[in-house]
Amino acid sequence: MSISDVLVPVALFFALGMFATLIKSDLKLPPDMHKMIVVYLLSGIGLHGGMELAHAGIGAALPAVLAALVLGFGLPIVAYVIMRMKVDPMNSAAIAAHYGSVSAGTYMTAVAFLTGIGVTFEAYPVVMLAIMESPAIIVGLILAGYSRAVVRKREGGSTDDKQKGVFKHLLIDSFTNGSILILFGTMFIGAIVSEANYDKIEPFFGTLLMGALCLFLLDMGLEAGKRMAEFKDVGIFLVIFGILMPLIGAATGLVIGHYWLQYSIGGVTLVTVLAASASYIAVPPAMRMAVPEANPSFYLTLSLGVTFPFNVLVGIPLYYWAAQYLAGAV
Amino acid sequence: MSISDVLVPVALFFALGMFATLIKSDLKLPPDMHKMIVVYLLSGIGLHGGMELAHAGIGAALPAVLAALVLGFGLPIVAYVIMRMKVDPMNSAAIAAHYGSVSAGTYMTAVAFLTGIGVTFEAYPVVMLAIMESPAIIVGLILAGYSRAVVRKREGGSTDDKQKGVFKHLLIDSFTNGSILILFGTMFIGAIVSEANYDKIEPFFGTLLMGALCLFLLDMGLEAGKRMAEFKDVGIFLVIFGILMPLIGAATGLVIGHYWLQYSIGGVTLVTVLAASASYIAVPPAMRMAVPEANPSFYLTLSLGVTFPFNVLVGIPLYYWAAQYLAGAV
Amino acid sequence: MSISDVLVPVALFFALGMFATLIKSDLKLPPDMHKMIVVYLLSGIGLHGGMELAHAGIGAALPAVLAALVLGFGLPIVAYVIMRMKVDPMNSAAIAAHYGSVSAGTYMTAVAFLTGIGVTFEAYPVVMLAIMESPAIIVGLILAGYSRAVVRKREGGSTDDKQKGVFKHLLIDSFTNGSILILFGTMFIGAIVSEANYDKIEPFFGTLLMGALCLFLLDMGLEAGKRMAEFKDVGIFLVIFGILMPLIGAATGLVIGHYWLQYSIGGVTLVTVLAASASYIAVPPAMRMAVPEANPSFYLTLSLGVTFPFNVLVGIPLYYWAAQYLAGAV
Amino acid sequence: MTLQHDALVPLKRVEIVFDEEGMGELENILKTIGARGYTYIKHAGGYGSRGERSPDTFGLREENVVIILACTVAQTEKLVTMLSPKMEELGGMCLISDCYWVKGAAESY
Amino acid sequence: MTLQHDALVPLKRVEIVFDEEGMGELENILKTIGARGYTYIKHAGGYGSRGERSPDTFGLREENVVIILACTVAQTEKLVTMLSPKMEELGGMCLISDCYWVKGAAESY
Amino acid sequence: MTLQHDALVPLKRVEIVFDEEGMGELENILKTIGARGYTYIKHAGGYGSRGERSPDTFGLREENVVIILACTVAQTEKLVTMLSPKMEELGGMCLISDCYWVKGAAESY
Ligand SMILES: Nc1ncnc2c1ncn2[C@@H]1O[C@H](COP(=O)(O)O)[C@@H](O)[C@H]1O
Ligand SMILES: Nc1ncnc2c1ncn2[C@@H]1O[C@H](COP(=O)(O)O)[C@@H](O)[C@H]1O
Ligand SMILES: Nc1ncnc2c1ncn2[C@@H]1O[C@H](COP(=O)(O)O)[C@@H](O)[C@H]1O
Ligand code: NA
Ligand code: NA
Ligand code: NA
Repeated sequence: MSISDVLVPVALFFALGMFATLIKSDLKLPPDMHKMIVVYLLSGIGLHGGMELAHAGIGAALPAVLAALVLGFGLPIVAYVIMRMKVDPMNSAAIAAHYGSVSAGTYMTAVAFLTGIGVTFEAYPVVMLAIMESPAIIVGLILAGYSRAVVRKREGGSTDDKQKGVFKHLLIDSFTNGSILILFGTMFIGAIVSEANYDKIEPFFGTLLMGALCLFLLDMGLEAGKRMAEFKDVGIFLVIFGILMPLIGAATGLVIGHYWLQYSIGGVTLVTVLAASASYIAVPPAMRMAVPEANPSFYLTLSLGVTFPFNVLVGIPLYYWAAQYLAGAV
Repeated sequence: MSISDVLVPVALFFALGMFATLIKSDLKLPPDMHKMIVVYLLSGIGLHGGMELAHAGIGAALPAVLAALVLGFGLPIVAYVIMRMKVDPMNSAAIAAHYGSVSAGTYMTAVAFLTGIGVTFEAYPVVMLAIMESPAIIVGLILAGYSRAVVRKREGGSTDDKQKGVFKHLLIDSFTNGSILILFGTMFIGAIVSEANYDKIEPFFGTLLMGALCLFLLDMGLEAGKRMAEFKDVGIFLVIFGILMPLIGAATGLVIGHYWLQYSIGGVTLVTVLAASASYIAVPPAMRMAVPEANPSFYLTLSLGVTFPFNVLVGIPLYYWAAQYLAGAV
Repeated sequence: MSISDVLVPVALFFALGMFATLIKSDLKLPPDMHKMIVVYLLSGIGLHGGMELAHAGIGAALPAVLAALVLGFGLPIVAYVIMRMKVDPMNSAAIAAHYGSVSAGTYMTAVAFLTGIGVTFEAYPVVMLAIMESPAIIVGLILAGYSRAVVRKREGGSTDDKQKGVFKHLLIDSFTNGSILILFGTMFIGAIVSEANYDKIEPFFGTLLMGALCLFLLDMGLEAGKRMAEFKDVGIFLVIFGILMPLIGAATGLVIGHYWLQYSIGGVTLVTVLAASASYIAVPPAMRMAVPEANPSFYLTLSLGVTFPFNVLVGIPLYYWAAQYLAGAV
Repeated sequence: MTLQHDALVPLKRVEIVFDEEGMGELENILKTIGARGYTYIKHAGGYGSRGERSPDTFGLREENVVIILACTVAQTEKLVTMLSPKMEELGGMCLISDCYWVKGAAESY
Repeated sequence: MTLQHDALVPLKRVEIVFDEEGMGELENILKTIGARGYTYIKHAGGYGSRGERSPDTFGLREENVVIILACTVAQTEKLVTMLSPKMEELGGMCLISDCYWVKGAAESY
Repeated sequence: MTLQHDALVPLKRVEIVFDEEGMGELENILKTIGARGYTYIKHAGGYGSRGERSPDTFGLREENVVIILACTVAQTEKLVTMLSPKMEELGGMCLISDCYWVKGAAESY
């Protein structure tokens, strides 16, 4: 694996976006372009994952589902405990929820990386990707409710009916959420259409995906760059957390992928990436609504400005190397 | 033709969109995305149709043009007569106009269906698609003018100069309308460029079309689902009409396609789809302006919420079966 | 080269757009669509150019860089001198700046033209494209400053500190400008990624480019058509200038491309197109800020409504013919 | 006001800024008080007791909607009564000022 | 008004809501009455005598534009006279209120 | 005003139209004068001393932003003092009128 192999175009486009904000360029992509590419990318991953799942047998996906739930419920609790060493309860709860969830952009960059160097992987991690959005939101809600009760007891306040409404609302939301729906829906479509029909749409959803991913990461680079400008506001502890936490997640993911799920090197890399990545799509608005006391600048800067760039530029090759190491291949 | 063949991805994407509104998902595609895909799809159909026409000889398209005019002028009158059994004149006129016109989305879904099961078709139906938008608007205007005169006479009012201005304005509009212009313009371009040049743009306008159509139908599913929520407002008569009228149109289309135009099974299916489909692009704003007395909720719900889903999910396979039957193939 | 070869689809799409405004069609493409296609096209040109440069050796690009600077600094001065025969100093300065710069849309249409008729070309003109945006803005600033000083001296005013701030601001802008950044950034990416990785994104950025260019030119045709409606406001002298100046630029470009750079026929054609084209992306907003005294309607109408259509419909084939002539091929 | 009064109807101008998500509830209130006309502008941003709200923030969905309506004093009173508790819950802002409705258009107030 | 009056110019604030399609005609009227400045916001929605008008309705093109201008009483009078019949034909709304123009910017009223 | 005054707080309504590029500077001014709330609408167009400014003009980036804020007389005075020179430099417009703030929402003025 030479250096030029690591220089996957998608990572370079991401770096270009960060560079643009660094030199204060006026480069700006239309917000709708971002939304459109997201719909397209999620559909592409879903369709492809669904087709592969149909081949592999959906029953065999059960361990992946269990692993996704373990990671999705477990990681936020770990994150919360670490956070609480320095940070107030509400911000801790909001930030923790992000780390149980996943980043489809990071996942796809990892897929691009693996495909670029010719490594194959199982169909199951994409199921985990679809599943892991929801549990993290639920744990976030529980942690916030718990923190709020503690705070309130200390202050001698009463229980809050309004919060229960929000809880229910967000619980439903976490299952009807647009991106989850597209992922599951297109997985289903990919699983049931005939091969001939699949081939008709493959050029659009498959062949083009890597190229479109480049423009997506250019945009993500611009957003990450903007958030990096806020490093001094979030403080050194949080920035360190934003690099430490993906490493903790990655270690957990490696263990689960290699020992429990027993996937190939490619598959273990993807499970690791899922565990290491933090959400920046579904979780932030959910936390904004559920934990209005928390500062959105904190969790957005951590997720977008620290963890995402770290995973895209450093984490993915590192996790791949670790997966190789576990498999005895390096 | 197995069940999995019928499960064309485009129809499934449409169903996914409807499902999303059903479960009240927050899934929302940018409005500009819809506009962009429409421009792209119309260009793609136009270019391909134009190229095929140039091969087939444009002179041979004359019967198709005549048939398009017969359908475009005839069907709204049939629709108006049925409507008037229960509905006031102005709403009848506005709704009727929609059924003389066509839905490019339905047409393309039918093309996707036929291509998916390997059925070929003539180049002429695309000419009919381009032509049928205008006559329906004209008939709609005439019916509305007629109804208005009747109402006014009854009330003893005078003729209305303002209405004449609107009439002229919409008449011009129906020929300079953006979608008609793109269809005709790209048909022209497809007909005159060299094959080598056509091949340069084919990957974009041809190979990708089916995939892009999926996202288009996902969006249409969301809109159709929203309109379905208004079923109770439009009433049972109108909902039944929204399924009956495409069947009447289809019967007419079958007869014209098979006996008059003598097309292949694929070609007859497309003519049938044109006759059975209702406009939701050019006609609604035209009727909004020409017949302000009519309730837009009625015609939009009928066209988008009843007839479009019916055609996409039930009609197309049904019309194909009928075309086969007429040709003695089943 | 038959007539059907000249009828490149991109030029026809441009003509279709102009025709649409001519007949007052309501055809309108979403503004974001334009921005998205521009980002995509610039990335596509950049990546491809970068990859070719890496093959050809970046050192050999030096003469192209020099030639770009000569054209970028020289042409606006020529344009200014001609302008001043009839036009006031500030409008002259603003207009002149546009003609030192380049139009990526014209450049790509020329690439489409050459590819369509099977003519190859060097990798260097794309470097010139990336470079020529900045010098013209700088010269425009200098000419405006000079004109302003002259005007002020005549009126007995004092030097203006505010203008210096604008100058510095725009100088920085001209290097951090979004489109220049994308061009240079993707050239860099194209130059360093491995071939295997490049092949993953080629279908998106390469194979589709000609088709996407069609939609881009459809949009440009609409904008050009709108500007043409203002011919009577800008006056006959300016309209003539808008055709004369590209011819002067083209002559310079031919000489530089053929005698100095000694490129192939395709390469000379592209250098000629660069010299003949006028900016409508980076320069107009820069001049709006730097020379608020000038009338934007003048320079936009000239650049978009006269020079762009002239180059796309007449200039490119003409310059190609001239390049052939110089090479002794006709 | 030195304008001819016979072409003008004195009314209240109410200007509300609300979460875009609460727009549905607000429209219900407007229907309840019998408002026969209102205008809204979406994708607005702002700053208030809950901090910044920008339609452009990546990752959050925080948009305001500005609603303007001309209505009678009686309607305004009902509106204020119904809106106050809603604003306590959902945040937002409501301003009232005097205005004149120019006759000509259909009387949708 | 306890603000220092020497920095302020009393004017009329006119607020018009119109069909986006009628914007061209409206701009002509504004030019005729000699308005030297106005501001507009497109893609507005609303409700009025012609029912709902939403920029987001799929299949229809129903957008309002909100126009705000500060002008003198004389200009306002001319505007009212010219606008009333137009509104009778095309619908819409026009409100007038008092305002003060803050000196500083070029006097574009 | 025949509305019950105990639900209303008299304030000034300030309406500013500015270059979208100058929005950052304006927000700084608003923070300096201690404004605790404001609302803005981007992508506005207009006409003024510098001619037309349209968010839709191809090739130029000319957008206005409309800022609305309710604030106290004291804040308004400070704002006028700070804004006047800025407007002299960058253009734009600022109108002031009277309004009432409806109690209920958090007091972000
Ligand atoms: N004093 C004010 N003037 C203008 N707009 C305000 C004011 N206070 C609040 N707002 C608007 O109301 C929205 C919600 O306010 P809040 O609920 O206090 O955060 C803000 O985002 C602003 O758009
Ligand atoms: N009372 C009102 N207050 C605010 N806006 C109104 C009012 N009446 C009408 N409008 C606006 O004017 C537009 C056209 O009104 P109309 O022509 O009556 O349907 C509506 O869509 C609203 O945006
Ligand atoms: N009298 C006015 N009424 C409303 N808006 C105005 C007025 N004058 C100027 N404006 C707005 O302020 C912007 C800048 O004005 P100016 O700096 O004079 O070109 C214009 O584009 C308009 O949007
Ligand atoms: Na994670
Ligand atoms: Na039909
Ligand atoms: Na040039």
